[in-house]
Amino acid sequence: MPIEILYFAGIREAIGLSAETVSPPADVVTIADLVGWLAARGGGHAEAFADRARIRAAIGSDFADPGTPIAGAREIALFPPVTGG
Amino acid sequence: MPIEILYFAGIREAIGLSAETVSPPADVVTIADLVGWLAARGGGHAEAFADRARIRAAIGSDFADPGTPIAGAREIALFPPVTGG
Amino acid sequence: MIADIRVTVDAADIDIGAELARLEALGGGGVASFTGVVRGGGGLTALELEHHPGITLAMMTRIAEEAAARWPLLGMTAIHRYGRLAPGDRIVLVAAASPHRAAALEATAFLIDWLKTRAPFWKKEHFADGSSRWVEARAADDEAAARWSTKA
Amino acid sequence: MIADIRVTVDAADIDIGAELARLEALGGGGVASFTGVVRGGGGLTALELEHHPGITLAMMTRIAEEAAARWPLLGMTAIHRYGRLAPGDRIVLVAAASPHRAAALEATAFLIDWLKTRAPFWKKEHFADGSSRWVEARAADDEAAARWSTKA
Repeated sequence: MPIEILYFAGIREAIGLSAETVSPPADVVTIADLVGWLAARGGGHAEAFADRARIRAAIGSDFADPGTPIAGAREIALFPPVTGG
Repeated sequence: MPIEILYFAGIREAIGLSAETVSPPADVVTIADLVGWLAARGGGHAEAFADRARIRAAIGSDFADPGTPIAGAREIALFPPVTGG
Repeated sequence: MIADIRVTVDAADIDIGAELARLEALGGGGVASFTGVVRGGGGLTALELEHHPGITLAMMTRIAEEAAARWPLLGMTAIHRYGRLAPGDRIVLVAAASPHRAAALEATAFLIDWLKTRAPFWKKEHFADGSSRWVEARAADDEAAARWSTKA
Repeated sequence: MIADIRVTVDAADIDIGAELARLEALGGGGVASFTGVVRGGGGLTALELEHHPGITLAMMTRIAEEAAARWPLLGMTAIHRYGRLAPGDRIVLVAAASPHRAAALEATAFLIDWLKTRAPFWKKEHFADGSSRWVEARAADDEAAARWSTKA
């Protein structure tokens, strides 16, 4: 099933998109797998995800850890650490 | 020298005046003397000052104790304990 | 830091938006405020506030200056109303501007606590049955008053 | 006490007077508030705020409900702006209505502390020389983020 990926802040700028729809292969099981798969595209994606320690994620409206399975997710957000308002 | 006396709250209501000008005799030396001299007039004044423990005073813009001398005062306020805003 | 202090005792209503905008314009990071409203209930129809213009304003100013000495404030506002107020009416506004949000909030708490318990006001409650009564000083306030009355 | 909670993330300016009047009308004794303003200095010309509509609003609502569970509040308002703001512009309003002034002030402090340090926003600073940079998460925020990222 296709997944809508949302990008924020510096990650959005590096990739040049605020959202895209992707259909990852079956061996992309977790958030960490998804980030690795996206980074492998090279270019802006590789740059955006170069420092994995600074990637945060959410599935729908809930924050998600790198190990969280993405099965069934319709919308996944990837972003740098939040800085407060 | 005549002194302007200001009355507030329940004391003002008992006396029926918000201010009056008085010229106390020379043996009225302190705030306590002044209150006693005013109370001796009877009527509303006696009623207003019946409970001396509940009388507070100020000379000009400064709170004053019962023992404070009134010499030189131009304006003295007499009122019940303040209740906050 | 020299705080811009505005202290007023007025019969008119308080324009909260305008008062806070004045403090926002001082360039600090934030403005804290507390607005007090006359509470109804118990058949209360009006609250009448009396003050001693000289003493009340002088003491409010002194306490605001004390707050400005204790916290790094850019400005402080304390406005208290007097006269006859109805339930729901604004009665008091305290506000403080500071680069530090904790300072603004703490200075506001400090000033409203003093105003609500020890400021020189007298309050009379009017009720629906036509009766009225002066609010008695609470024990804590009597003690506060006792402190100055035993200094002699 | 069921608190009337209003949480908004909006590009428009905040009408402080109208927002506080809504809380005053709930019948409590008082309304505390904190208004944050964009600070200038260092050549800053604009602050750009980005948020995740779903997450930001959901988390702000959750924290406001937590405040309402901890303090006896009649109402609470949290409004945060996003988009491009200039120094001096309002950026956030937190306000709480309560019969108890300490509760209103403490709930306001609680919510603004969370909003300023841990709320899901990203900030970009624009400078007079044409440069810009994303504000880095502070150590405390990294630790806060680490807490949720190591729960797995």
